[in-house]
Amino acid sequence: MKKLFQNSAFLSLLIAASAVIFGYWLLENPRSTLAFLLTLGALLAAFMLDIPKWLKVLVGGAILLLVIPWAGFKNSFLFELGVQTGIYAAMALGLNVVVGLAGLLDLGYAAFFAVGAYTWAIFGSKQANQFMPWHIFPLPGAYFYLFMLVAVVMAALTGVIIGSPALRLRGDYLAIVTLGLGEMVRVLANNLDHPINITNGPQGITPIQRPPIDWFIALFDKFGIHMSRAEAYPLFFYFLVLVIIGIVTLVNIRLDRSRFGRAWIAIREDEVAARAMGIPLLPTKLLAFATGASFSGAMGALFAAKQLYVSPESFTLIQSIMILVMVILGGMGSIPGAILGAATVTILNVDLLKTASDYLNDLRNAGFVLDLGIFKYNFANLPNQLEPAKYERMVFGLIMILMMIYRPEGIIPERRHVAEMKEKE
Amino acid sequence: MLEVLIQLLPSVLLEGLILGFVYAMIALGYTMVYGVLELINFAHSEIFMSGAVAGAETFILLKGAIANPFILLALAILIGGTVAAIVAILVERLAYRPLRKRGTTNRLVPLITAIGASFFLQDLVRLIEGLWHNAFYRRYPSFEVFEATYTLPNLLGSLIILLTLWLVFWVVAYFFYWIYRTVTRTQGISRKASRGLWIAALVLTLLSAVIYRTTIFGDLGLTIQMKSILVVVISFAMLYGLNWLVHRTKLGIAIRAVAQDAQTASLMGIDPDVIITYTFLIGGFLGGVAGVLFGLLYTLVHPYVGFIPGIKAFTAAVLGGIGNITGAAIGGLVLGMLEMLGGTYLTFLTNGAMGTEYKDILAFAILIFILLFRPQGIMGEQVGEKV
Amino acid sequence: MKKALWLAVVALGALAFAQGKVIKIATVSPLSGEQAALGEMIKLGAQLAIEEAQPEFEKLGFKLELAPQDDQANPDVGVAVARRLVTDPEILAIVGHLNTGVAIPSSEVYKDYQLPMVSPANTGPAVTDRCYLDIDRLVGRDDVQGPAGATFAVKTLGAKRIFIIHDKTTYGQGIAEQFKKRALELGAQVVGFTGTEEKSNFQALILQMKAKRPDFVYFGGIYNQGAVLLKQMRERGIKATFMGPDGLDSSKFVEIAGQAAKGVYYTTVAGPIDQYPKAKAMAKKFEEKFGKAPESFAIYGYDSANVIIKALKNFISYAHRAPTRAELSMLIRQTTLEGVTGHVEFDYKGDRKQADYFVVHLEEAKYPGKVVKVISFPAPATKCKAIR
Amino acid sequence: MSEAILEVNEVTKTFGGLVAVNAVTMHIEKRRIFAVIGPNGAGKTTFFNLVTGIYKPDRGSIVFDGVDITGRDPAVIAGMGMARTFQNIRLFGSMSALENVMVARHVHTRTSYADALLHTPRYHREERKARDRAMELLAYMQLDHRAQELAKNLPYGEQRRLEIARALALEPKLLLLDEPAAGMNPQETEDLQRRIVGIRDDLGITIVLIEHDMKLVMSISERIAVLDYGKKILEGTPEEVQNDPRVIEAYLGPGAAEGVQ
Amino acid sequence: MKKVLELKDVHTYYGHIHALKGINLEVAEGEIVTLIGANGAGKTTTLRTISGMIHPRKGEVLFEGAAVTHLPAHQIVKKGIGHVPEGRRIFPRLTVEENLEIGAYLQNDRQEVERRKAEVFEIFPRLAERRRQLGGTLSGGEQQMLAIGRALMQDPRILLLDEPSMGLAPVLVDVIFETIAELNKRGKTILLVEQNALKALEVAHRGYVLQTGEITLSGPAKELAQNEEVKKAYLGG
Repeated sequence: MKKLFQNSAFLSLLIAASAVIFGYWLLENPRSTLAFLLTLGALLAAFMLDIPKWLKVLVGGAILLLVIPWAGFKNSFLFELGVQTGIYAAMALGLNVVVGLAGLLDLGYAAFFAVGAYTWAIFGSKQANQFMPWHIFPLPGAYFYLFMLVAVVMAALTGVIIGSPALRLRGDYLAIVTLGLGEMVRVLANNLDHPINITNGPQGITPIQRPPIDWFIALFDKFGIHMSRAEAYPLFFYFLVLVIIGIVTLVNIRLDRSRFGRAWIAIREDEVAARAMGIPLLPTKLLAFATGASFSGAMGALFAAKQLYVSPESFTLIQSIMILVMVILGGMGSIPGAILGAATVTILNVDLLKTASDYLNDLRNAGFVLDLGIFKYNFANLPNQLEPAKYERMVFGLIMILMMIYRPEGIIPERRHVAEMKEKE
Repeated sequence: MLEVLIQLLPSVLLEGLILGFVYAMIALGYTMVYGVLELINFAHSEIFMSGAVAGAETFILLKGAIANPFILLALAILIGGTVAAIVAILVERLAYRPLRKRGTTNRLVPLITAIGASFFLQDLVRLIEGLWHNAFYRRYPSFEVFEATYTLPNLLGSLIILLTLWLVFWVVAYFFYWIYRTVTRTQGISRKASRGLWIAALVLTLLSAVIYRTTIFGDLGLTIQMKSILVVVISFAMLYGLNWLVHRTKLGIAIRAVAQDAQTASLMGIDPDVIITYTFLIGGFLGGVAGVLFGLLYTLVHPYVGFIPGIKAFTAAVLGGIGNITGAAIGGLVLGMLEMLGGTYLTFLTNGAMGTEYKDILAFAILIFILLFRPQGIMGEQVGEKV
Repeated sequence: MKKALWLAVVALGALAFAQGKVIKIATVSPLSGEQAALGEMIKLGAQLAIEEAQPEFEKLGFKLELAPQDDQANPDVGVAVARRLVTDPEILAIVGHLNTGVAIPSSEVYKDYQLPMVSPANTGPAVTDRCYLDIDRLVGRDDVQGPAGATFAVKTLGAKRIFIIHDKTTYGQGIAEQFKKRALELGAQVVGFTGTEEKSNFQALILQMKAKRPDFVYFGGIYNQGAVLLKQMRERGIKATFMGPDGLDSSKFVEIAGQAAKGVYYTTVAGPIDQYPKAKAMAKKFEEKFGKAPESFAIYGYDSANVIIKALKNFISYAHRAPTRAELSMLIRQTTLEGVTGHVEFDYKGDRKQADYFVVHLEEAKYPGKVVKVISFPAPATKCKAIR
Repeated sequence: MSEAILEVNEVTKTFGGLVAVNAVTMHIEKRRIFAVIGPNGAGKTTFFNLVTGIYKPDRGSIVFDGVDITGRDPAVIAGMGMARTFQNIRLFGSMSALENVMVARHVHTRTSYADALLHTPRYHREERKARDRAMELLAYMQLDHRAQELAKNLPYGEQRRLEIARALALEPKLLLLDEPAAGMNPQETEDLQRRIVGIRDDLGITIVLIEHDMKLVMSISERIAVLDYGKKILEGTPEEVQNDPRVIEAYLGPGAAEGVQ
Repeated sequence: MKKVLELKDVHTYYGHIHALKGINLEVAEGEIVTLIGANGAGKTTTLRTISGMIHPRKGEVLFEGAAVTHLPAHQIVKKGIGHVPEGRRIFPRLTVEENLEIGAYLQNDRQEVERRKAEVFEIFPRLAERRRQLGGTLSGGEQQMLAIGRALMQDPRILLLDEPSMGLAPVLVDVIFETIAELNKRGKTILLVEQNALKALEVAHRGYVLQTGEITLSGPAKELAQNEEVKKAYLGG
């Protein structure tokens, strides 16, 4: 039996079959969480197991580009899941550079997300008129793509500004200082409505322009698929995110395999030895920090366009922690790990915990009575407080503790980290 | 405007002092654990919170049964401290010790665990409180005895103002003297010059006392509440007690020995694990008591109440020199006063452009500033990097 | 472990069996965290309305259900919940949210899916100023509530030196600014205007007050912060009159502030139960069912749900099928209801045509206080602010 | 006497009252094998740390290849051509042997950040160059068959060799070896001895080593400096050192000189 | 004579490094046994293995006939093995008196502690003078005295001394060795590790020579002092 599973041909067949079966099931039942998870499971299996590359591409392409968009038409929540997963995956990949590769614990990562989001939000809405002459704002939606680049630059700059003092500090101090600086960015966003109104303070900025998608709708029209704007945007963002994830992953891999990636790992492992090998400490760390920040900045701009509304409340410590959890869960330094971690946490947070809460509510509505003779319980009395969706912090906390104790190298460990984490003096 | 600033000064410093004592007590928990394990125990803010919540529950449960508020307070402190100590020990046992036993060299690992523990505890308390009372907030009841307000003599306020002015003038004078020395490239400071600075500052102080006599010697409205007095007295007693424990008892010496060199300490027959447990117990107890006092002062507590005071207390610990017990206490007091000064005066100084909302940022700014320019803190000693 | 699993399977099976043609109305409000007390009231009010209507719907061949959701008073969570709700075809309408800052981004989602939302609590002008067909609200607006409060403060109470504090949220800052504007127009002096996220230690603000010597303090925000601020102000001997908006309208306010609550004024868009003669019966049922007295937002939650229920009933009895969301949206906008909060009718933006604003005085430290003034005011006819 | 590559002048370093290195002066000529010996705690490793910039000297100056490097950043000094190994091996354990060596090619690789992202021809060229050079060095240290293995999984002797290979990747003019033979068995030590001489002869690199294995020191070094209590008590050829009573005293204790002789 | 301590074929590793390659040694009651050898030969590792700071992968450590091989350090101390570690490792921010008291951590009888303290002060009068001073402010020699005094506070059955003369001026070295002899006269069994071989062999009864983790020579101290191999072990001759 075990041998059978090591047989590549058998595995390929198995995965292809399960991808088809689960994919079909998802198409038939787009609202079934189980079908969705199993489809993703098939995708993951295709990636993880030892099967021919062309099959991996085929299965991945079919699921990501056909099955999920198709099912998404029937249940647009899948797009929401996909886009959120994508946004977080890109950020997790960015944080992966900082934490995973360079070994710098950054607890204020959401700050860069905020910088990116505000960059587009301010200029893609009327907000900029508040402090700029000309009254040409909001800029047309097509500028969005330009501003994604601007957001990248702004976030990287912020990374350098925050990093230059913070990165001089030792590891655990760095954590608490980045936490503080991240909080500072949020407080600034919340307070820069006076004396000059830049961020509109707690009121937030809305509405924000979205990139124009007439061409996108027209494109699908040609294939006989007609969509309204409201239908087209989720699909558009889904594809946009897929493209960005592709780029970001590529950047991650390329950096990892360049002299910069090696320098980061060297610094993470042994600062003294790295310096003795000619690697300048601060510039190299700053580079990691700015790189990570720029990923987050780009996704911030996308977030602003998707959400149409930006307010300081979206950029709190829990966001930073959530992204950290994704990196840890997937495996520090591991690129597929970061994506898997992002998917797991996002799906858990956005869907599974809430689905569980809904089941609880259904139980309550049904008034189901459990009768075990001695013990009788009416589910109608089930307290609200038990809803799992409320306890995301508990879930994250537990994930962090358990992972560190039992599997510090993560679900898909990076080759290099296994060695480091399992070390025993 | 200057008159307003002067007039508020004694009240600001007094409020800062009260707040500072609370910070000092929390800071001790951070500093003790750091001293022994070199770990920033992120979960300490939640240990503080569990103490605060447990104290509130004690008050609420026993309010009907026990009429005397002082006995009630004593019980709340005892129970709040104990609960916090138990939580602290459990965190150590379940989250930190397994890591220590595995012996990872990666410094991020225990830190991430600590953050996880902190988040876990927040929602655990929320779940318990939610199931128990369907409540998020717990309120500390008010008692007339505790709320009673006493007016302090104006003379005391005047004295505080004069002393502060003297100090401020001295700092300013010293600053200019320092620039002068830098420009003229002279080394060291002579005794005579030093005395001269003190006298110059004194003269300036007396001069301003004459100019602003009506303000300084006028009605300063310096009041203090019974509960604030209690907070100061209890925290002072606790800090003093801790000082005694750490310096005069065998356990205290053992704690310090483990903090300095755990391996050698084990050669003395000390089990480091036992000492670490004690450290968490003591730090947790103090944190819990701080939580009860915090609740008494500010009325409402809830599962997320620990975060901000936790960060501030950590700042205080770093300010005083992390790992140093006296330093933590001094750092707490200094931070409390700075925060009150910033929170109150910023509005006046920037004419409303920046206000109280920046006071938390002030704490972070102080933290970063210290870490960059004097990482060993006020009381700490420079430790050479091991290569 | 295994046994528990079996039980769960049985339970779910029972569920599946029980389902018929289901119509769900969702409530979205904070059920956990700092503002749960207000959010809970919205949910319970709507729950009562739905449970009352259930037998009637059963006769029509439908099972009416409540789907309570928790937005944690956080815009991100709110939007995420909204995205889930719109994809559940059984959910036909929303009662929610509590916080304006959450309602604005969430309603963008509802609008895209034409899912009707009836707000029992959002007072921010922007909620309806976008003129979405699917968004209606039962309560008044901050650009009336704030000025109404200011008028009362300056004209009736004679406030001269006013210190304004807000909680740095969309709602709190918004209403504080409306208050400030009117107060200045009426010739009062605003000696301080500041926002704070602080929840425990207000001494820095209180010392500023001591320096500025206000005779009137206005707090734009929610009870959990306001009550603590008030208590500490009184402890430090500041005797200025204290006033706030409907965020203070909760029994918890009095519970937290204790004796300090005595003498406080607040404006509210959801009047106390005793203001509504019809509410008596509802209040009694509510107390029987949930074991606590309904507070203002409960009756607004109740009425919000009832508007939806009435529209649903009308449609079903006429068309013998469940309406689509778009149909329901249109219908709700046209529905009139003699609810427990009075006559409900919406204008072109979705605002209630004639909303009531109350000034309440807590003569004793007891909730609810005495209504000292009722202003009935039509929603201002602001221009629609189109989004694209 | 040929030109000096490293001139250490009156360098002093104290740690909280303890003088670790006390006014040490040393001139090391090009293409020499120079050894620093002394009993435990004599300040040898501190001396290395001062030279490589990890510690800043309290007093004195260090001139490397004609440039004053006192107080410079270690990375800069390394970039100028000074490489070292560590007493307690400090490899990047979770990287492969090849990657370890490639890390030290950092300063010699001219890939810019943009090159790395866009995979320009320059990136490929430089990366290939770095890899080839690293493989060459691994082969030179007879580690090429271990290129893909994680550094920490190598046996001890190979780790020592890998550390030297890594140091050589910096293309140093001066190589500092801190107890390279520690923990090695006699065969390994002999092998090491040949390699050290080889590095000097093949690559023309000046070598300074700290070593306790006197057999090794005496057989390969051309000059030896003896440190005791942070002070240089002697410098000379192996014969001079071996027969100097001060050395015997430093090692075996006062009065030892007569006793043993 | 009764064997106090015995090592049987002890193999200890630091990670990949095979530091001790089958050490056999024994110490009888009342003896001073010295362990000499060059740097890195494994002397300190041997002591650390005995006191439980590192555990051997193979072999046994017997104390008074009972195996203590895998006990944690703090329990081995309880049995009666006192270890003065290399580099003295006194607690720098505890006073001299506190350093001594922590030495007697396991002794709960206050009077007994005072008695031992008095004895230590009698042996090292310098410590009595500086009892209130912080350990870190002492000179090297005083720190060594303190380290020995601290171990004596445990009243150990056997005292392990690791390089007590390291980094000390010659005058002080003499003092330390005199003290060692004095302690032995008072009945203490001592295992002494020294780089200063001749001095050590002067006071010791027996000696072992350690070279790269193996014992190459052993015998009465007087004979070892005359042995050419000893010199070779150090200078590579």
